[in-house]
Amino acid sequence: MTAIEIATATTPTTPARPARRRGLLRQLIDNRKALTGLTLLALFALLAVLAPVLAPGDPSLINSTGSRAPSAAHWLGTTAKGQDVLALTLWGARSSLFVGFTVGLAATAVAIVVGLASAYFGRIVDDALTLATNVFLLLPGLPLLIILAAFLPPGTSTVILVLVVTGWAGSARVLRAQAKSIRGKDFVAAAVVTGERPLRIMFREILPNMASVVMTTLLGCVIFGIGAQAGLEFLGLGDSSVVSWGTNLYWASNDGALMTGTWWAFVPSGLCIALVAFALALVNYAVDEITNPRLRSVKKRRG
Amino acid sequence: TGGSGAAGAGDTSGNQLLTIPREDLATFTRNFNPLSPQAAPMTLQAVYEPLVVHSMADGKDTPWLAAKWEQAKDGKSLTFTLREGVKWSDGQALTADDVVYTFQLQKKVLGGFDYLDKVTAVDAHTVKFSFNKPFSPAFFEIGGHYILPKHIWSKVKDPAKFTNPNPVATGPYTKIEKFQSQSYELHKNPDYWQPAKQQIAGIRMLAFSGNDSANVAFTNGEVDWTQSFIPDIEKSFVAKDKKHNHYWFPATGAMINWQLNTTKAPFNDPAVRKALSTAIDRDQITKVAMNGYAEPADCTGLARTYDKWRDTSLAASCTWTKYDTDAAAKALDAAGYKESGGKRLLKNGKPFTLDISVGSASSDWISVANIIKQDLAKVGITATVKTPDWSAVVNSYEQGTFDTGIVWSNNGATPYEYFRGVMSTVMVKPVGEKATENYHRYGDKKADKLIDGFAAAPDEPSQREQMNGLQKLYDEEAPVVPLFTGPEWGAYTDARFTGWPTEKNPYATLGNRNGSTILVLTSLKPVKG
Amino acid sequence: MDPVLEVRDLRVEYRGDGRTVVGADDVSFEIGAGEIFGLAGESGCGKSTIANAVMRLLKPPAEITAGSIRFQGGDVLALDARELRAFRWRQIAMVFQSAMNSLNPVLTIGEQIVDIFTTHERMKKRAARERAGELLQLVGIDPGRLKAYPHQLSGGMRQRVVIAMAVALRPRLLIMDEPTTALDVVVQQEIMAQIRDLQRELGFSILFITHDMSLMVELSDRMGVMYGGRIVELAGAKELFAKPLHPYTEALMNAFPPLTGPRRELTGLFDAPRTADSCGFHVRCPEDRSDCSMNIPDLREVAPGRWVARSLEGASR
Amino acid sequence: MRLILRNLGFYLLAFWASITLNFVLPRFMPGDPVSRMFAQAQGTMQPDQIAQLQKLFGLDDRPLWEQYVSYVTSVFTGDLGISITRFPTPVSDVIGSQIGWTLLLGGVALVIAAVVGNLLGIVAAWRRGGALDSAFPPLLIFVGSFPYFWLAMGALYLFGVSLGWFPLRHAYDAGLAPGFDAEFLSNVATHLVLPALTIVLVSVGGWMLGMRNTMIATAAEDYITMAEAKGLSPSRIMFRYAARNALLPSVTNFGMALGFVVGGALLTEVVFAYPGIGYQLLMAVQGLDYPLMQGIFLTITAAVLLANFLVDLVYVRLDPRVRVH
Amino acid sequence: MTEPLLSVRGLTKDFQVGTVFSRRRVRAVNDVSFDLPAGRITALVGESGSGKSTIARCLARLEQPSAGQVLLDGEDVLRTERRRASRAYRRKVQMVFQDPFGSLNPVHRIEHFLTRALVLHGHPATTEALREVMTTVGLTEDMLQSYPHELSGGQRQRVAIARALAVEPRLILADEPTSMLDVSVRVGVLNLMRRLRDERDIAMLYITHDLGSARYLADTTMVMFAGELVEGGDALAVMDAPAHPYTRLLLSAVPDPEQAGSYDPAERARLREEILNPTSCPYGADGTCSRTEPVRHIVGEDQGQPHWVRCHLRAPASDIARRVLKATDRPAGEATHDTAKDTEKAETTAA
Ligand SMILES: Nc1ncnc2c1ncn2[C@@H]1O[C@H](COP(=O)(O)OP(=O)(O)OP(=O)(O)O)[C@@H](O)[C@H]1O
Ligand SMILES: Nc1ncnc2c1ncn2[C@@H]1O[C@H](COP(=O)(O)OP(=O)(O)OP(=O)(O)O)[C@@H](O)[C@H]1O
Ligand SMILES: [Mg+2]
Ligand SMILES: [Mg+2]
Repeated sequence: MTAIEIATATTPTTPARPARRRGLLRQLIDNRKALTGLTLLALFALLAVLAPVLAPGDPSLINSTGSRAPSAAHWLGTTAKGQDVLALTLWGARSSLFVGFTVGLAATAVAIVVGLASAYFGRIVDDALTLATNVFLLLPGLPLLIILAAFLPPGTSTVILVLVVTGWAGSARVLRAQAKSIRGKDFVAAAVVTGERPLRIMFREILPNMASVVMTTLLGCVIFGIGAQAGLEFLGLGDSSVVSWGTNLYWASNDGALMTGTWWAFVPSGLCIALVAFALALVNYAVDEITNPRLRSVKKRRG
Repeated sequence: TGGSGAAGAGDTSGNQLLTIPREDLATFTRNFNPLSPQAAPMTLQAVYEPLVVHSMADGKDTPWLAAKWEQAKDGKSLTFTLREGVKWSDGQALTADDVVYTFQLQKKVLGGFDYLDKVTAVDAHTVKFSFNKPFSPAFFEIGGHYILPKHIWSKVKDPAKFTNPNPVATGPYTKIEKFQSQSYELHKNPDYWQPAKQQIAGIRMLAFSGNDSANVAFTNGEVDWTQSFIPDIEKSFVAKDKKHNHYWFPATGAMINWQLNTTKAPFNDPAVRKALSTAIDRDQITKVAMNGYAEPADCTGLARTYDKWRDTSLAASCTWTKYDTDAAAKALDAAGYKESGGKRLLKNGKPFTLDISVGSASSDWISVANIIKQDLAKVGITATVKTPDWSAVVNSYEQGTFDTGIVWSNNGATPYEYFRGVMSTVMVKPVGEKATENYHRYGDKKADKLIDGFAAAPDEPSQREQMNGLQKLYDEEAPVVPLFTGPEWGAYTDARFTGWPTEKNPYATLGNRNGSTILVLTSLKPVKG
Repeated sequence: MDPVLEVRDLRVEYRGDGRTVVGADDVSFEIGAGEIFGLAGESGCGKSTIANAVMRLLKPPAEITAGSIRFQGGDVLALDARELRAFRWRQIAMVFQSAMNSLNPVLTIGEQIVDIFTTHERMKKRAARERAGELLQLVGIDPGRLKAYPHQLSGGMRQRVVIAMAVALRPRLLIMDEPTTALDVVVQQEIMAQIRDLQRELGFSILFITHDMSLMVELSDRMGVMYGGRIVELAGAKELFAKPLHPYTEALMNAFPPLTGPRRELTGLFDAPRTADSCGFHVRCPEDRSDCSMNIPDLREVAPGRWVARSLEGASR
Repeated sequence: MRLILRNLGFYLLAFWASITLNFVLPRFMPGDPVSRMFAQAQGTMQPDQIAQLQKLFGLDDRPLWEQYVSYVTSVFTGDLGISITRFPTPVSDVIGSQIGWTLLLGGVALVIAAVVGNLLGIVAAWRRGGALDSAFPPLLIFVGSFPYFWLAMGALYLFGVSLGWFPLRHAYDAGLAPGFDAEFLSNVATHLVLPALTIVLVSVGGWMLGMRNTMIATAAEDYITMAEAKGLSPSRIMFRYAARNALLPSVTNFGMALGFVVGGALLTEVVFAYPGIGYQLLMAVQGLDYPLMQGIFLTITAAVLLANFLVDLVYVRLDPRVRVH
Repeated sequence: MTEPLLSVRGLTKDFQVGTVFSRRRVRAVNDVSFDLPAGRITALVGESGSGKSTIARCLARLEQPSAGQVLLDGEDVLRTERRRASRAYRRKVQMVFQDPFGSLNPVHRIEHFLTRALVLHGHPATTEALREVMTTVGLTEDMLQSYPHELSGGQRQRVAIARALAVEPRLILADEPTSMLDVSVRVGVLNLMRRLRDERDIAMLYITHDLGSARYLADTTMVMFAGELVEGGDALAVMDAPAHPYTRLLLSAVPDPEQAGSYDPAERARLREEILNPTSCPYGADGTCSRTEPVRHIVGEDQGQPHWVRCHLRAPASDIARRVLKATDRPAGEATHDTAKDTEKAETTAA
């Protein structure tokens, strides 16, 4: 039964409001797409955390039992170097998720600061930051990544740094646009008139209103981080002594996994990347739907 | 394999082209200048020819543009007599002047040949090379050097930057056809001096963006002869067509060493170097990391590659290249590096740790390093594998700032270059000064004497004597930790061409970028019908 | 004379997930030929809902759950998609609240006018353009501006373009949903004058929606006052202005400070939210009328042509 | 026109920023190309050749600012120097022979992805909740979640090696003479299928969802309601009114996507041995071939900037609102 | 009369529009002078785009005036506090915005707005203090815990007023505080403002385009047109005896049910013509001009206030005026003007 409510003059239902009435998180849990995505993510996070417990042995242990097909002993088989694919995949989740989320958080943080400063101070600050943003946005990402990755010492921190450097601009643009529209709202002017300081206005008045956009760009950055890390590592520009999904694919390709028919060395890591990215994308679209109720899937009415 | 469209596939008309992939060149540039380090493939194999062809496979020297040669008794000069009737592909005859000009040009543009005093044309077909010291390795360097036509190159303004798009040369395949960025063809030189050996219609080069794509083409039967690294070749290649697909990986390349920076403690202690060497499992390394394509080294440093020079009795008696974790642990204990709580300690009480640097591009060596790391852990040593870009690695080698690293060694027809590279004091540079070889900075005056003695030795028995001395010294000091031989990879399909070098008929290696490649090109016959 | 539009017991619901909002409840009125009928009321009382229902423009989650809409005797709710397309604009045209948003920003106004003729009259492009020029002239805009994009026109001109489009096919009924709220007073007055002129010339009926009582009284012949989805009073405009019967109407009239005469304290309405179990109005009532029960009562005819939603007791006072 | 001038100013500034970045970056890289080449040769080169090669390449050891000045001037005169890894070919020749293929691959993939994605998005938004709208977005997001190279390798082995439907490599068959004849063009087209397909598969979902969401937002605009009220036919409303407006963000995205396509093309080029500057760049980086690296990076940047500028011009044509402002 | 609380002299504001590459200036307010005395409501009426909000924002120091003086208690704050307003200034001058939906940050509770206003200006944010502010504006204490979206428009505007009041300011700038409110609640807010003036002796600048409410609420009314003040004086006097053709044009446009159909196109056209192309000065003959500053004529006096009007002969920055009036224009001849061209012209004048 649906409750009947009478049209009320004094509380018009503006679409943006319900998001705040119940927390974004609660609504995400109620959304089927988001639930699928969050469950998948939680599962991967759990696997990553528990990798030392779950993984059958040291993933990097090289021995001569190479290229075994999946079996009871090795659920996902072994690589050409005798490494257990299941162990590699589980341990790979750690690095990939860690890099992905660190990149996401760091790039979003940079983007927030740039976006807010740009929108709040306007004028020259805005012009300069917008120029910088657009330059970074237009610079071809992967080529820049390759150049940067090649000249910095390898290692997870380099990969993260490089991805943050090349990944923040897109988010900054989106966040700036959003922050600028909020900057123009009267409540910001009201805060100024009340006597609030700029930093407080930026972070306490403007930022909380961008929660969903921040969330969306954050998820986007994480997807970018995971994908770009894999791309870099696949090209051999990552740190090949780290176990991650990207390096797993790099080694698989190096060992000619597809050519020798050792598909099991190649498929799991790629699938994991796709699943995590898919999960993040699902949550992302769910956030879109929640903040923009028009996007919600139309339900077929019964009777 | 439809749609792949490679004309070579399945073609047995007799006019099929010998198709060779280059996995390291995604695209070609039309540059057939042999002075250029990036000359298009086959410039030095099918286009230009040397005086003598040396085969690393059987160690034989085949007279080529030179019909015969003679070394002076004092070892200070070398005289080549050119073959009669050799013509450049524009019809002009090859003369001694061409040879003289070639070496002048080489010295002018690229330098080198410090020992070479002068080159003189004794007559139209005789060239004499005079040295400033007795130097027997010169024969291989000079004999293997390509020869350029003077009448063409003397007119070129800037030979270093000349791209030589239509080369005039003496080789069997000098006509460049259908040059495109990813493929080109070399057709017959109509004036070749041994037309009977031009049995194949021509060569087609294909460009690939890496091992993967080249190997796909190869295992698919679309190319004839590859030198790229093919993982698990039995399964991925031979099994596809047992009848036609073959490979042969003779150990001819230089030794791959694990070098320890001897300016740093504890690597300055030969006992430590030997103990570390004993701790690593070379069988595992060659089998797993190197796909079984390489052979484990022994403590002469000459295994397989230089079997001819190897002191087999020494090799049989020494043990520090045999895998034995317990012995290694004991040796370390004895040298004063005690174990405590599963971790080995340095003499100063700090944990025994080391870095192994390998360039990021060398995935196989990274695996080698990882296995070393695994093995060292068993004796309580913590190793860290560092894989920055090769340029950074080489930089740390050159400056002497590295701990340990996996490194190639100098290659030559004799072990002369190898020992000079790992033991001579001449090449040792202090830390911080750029070294171009002997990165591990080990030098021994005794070695210098033996090395010089080898270069000046007038005949083989006396050379052998010096060589044995060097091996003994090597065994005592372990200047580097030899790991395995660098194999010369090569695989082919004889569906379209026959006459390949094999283990039974090792007239050349199966490499298609070295000096003996010309022997293969002049031995292959197309399959007809 | 038969009414042009006849709305009977119309009920529209907005069905969201979990809750349903009644946009219009039991609304009945009719509009005669050539008549200007005004619909007034505060924001959210359901004015646009009715307008959209008449045009059959309601989209999910809105749904007409009861009542009928008859246009010149025909049942509007029974039209199928094709009939509906032919019905719209030719029979009833509509001017929306904001001219800025009701013109496609990327097409010239000419193209947008021409669209009407090519769709409904199967006219050739050239002829249609000529007609479009004439239309613009009708509302006092130079035909040369056919090539202008909406943003190149001032707000007043845009609204005039929309009006010109609305009368393009000479419909029998013109719905105007707050056609001047976004405009300045001066412009507003000009537009209203324009509408009056056009109406005199073309003779269509108008359903005029606004919350500006003064404007409405000035323009309409008859008007209804809406509150919470219901019509609470229905009468001739002048009568209603002179003597509002429903307390809400009275309060609404009282909310506009006059431009002449001495200053006099206005009371306005008390703003308290409505709840599900009360019309919310009893707290707003200037006098104690809480006896009218918790909900808005049905309309009753208290005099010929005068309807008011009030309990009997209230009426007798 | 103001807008265009303003944008031109921005693009010039951006170009300057990127050439400067381009100048600075490689100079921070450790090592030099010759040692690099030496390391890669792994023992087949003699150490004394290092000095010779350094002499040959004439490596620059002037002060940085002098190098910068001459670098900037040479950029504007189109002289990008001589490639080191392909010595003595001029960088402009190396790029010139490759860029066409990258443009072809990237361009075709981008256009197909954008057109197909936008069309799907339009239809999905218009038929909310229909089969297309419910099945396609999740499917395409999923496919789009795979890394480029992973899909590329999968496609290569499935459609190329196992099924043999498409060629495995290169832009056209070896030995075929390039020309504008049917044979050559169709050959090029068949070679393009797999590489382009992977890029399209990865990117089409984003286009579709973007378009779908803007379409849905647009569909709620008053002018759409007005168009409906005018009694226009649904297809006319969908394309002329809704899609025409919803397309505008896509146009901007199109420019932005170019940069990403170059990246995607790079990974694809590696897998399919497709000629192009993306892969060339990787090689240049690995060979520390500064001139080539700079040249390629510059070319890509210039191309992306130029394309964005063109997109701006198109945008100005499509959206009358930005014309005067 | 006592010294005014705030005096504005020659205030001018140009806006820079466009980016670095194509900056141009648009003049929004041109040489405006007026006084705001304590305990009085001064109404500023005029059409959209005439520059009313710009004046308010300049006084609230949200925009930096391009020229002119703002004297608060006789001190020129633009000189002493060049870049940003000091806390002390903010404490004296507060602002209420047009849109109560936009001026309250949706993520905060009502309590937050009031607490911040109190705390920032050194008042303790005690429960009593909060309660007092709430009751002053006619709200109940339990609403402190609500979010803005849970309140009605009128209630929200009351919160906005409460926030301004919490600071205990001496001047409140109210920029169309009722125009976004529903008809039914407007009067309530107006009455609240009136009460505050009477009880707290606060000066108010009431900006509106609703002439009726200005008449209802204000002591003094100023009419603004195209960035300039054209007429001012006692609120009733200005409405009852408008002297400037623009004021008359504005008044004639207000719908009046009492005189339905009073619209007279001919009269309008005449007024507009008079605004744009003034030919004669109605007051010139009797020498009023000499009594005032060159552009202001005193035409009368009411309640001790001069009723002045701007010289008819000097149409305010006539191109801007044309642009503003254009929106209201009907004659086809006028309409052929290209908007862009006109805008450009107006800008050149401004610059
Ligand atoms: N799409 C919708 N979903 C849910 N409720 C809606 C929707 N559209 C309108 N309503 C509700 O229906 C009621 C009537 O809305 P309507 O738009 O008809 O009011 P209105 O009188 O036109 O108001 P205004 O003067 O603000 O235009 C309102 O209470 C509103 O909340
Ligand atoms: N930030 C700004 N940048 C550029 N121009 C501006 C800006 N703010 C206002 N203007 C211009 O200044 C003029 C005056 O604007 P203002 O907002 O003060 O008018 P207003 O009288 O308050 O109008 P309304 O009644 O619509 O609120 C307008 O022409 C406007 O376009
Ligand atoms: Mg409405
Ligand atoms: Mg304003």
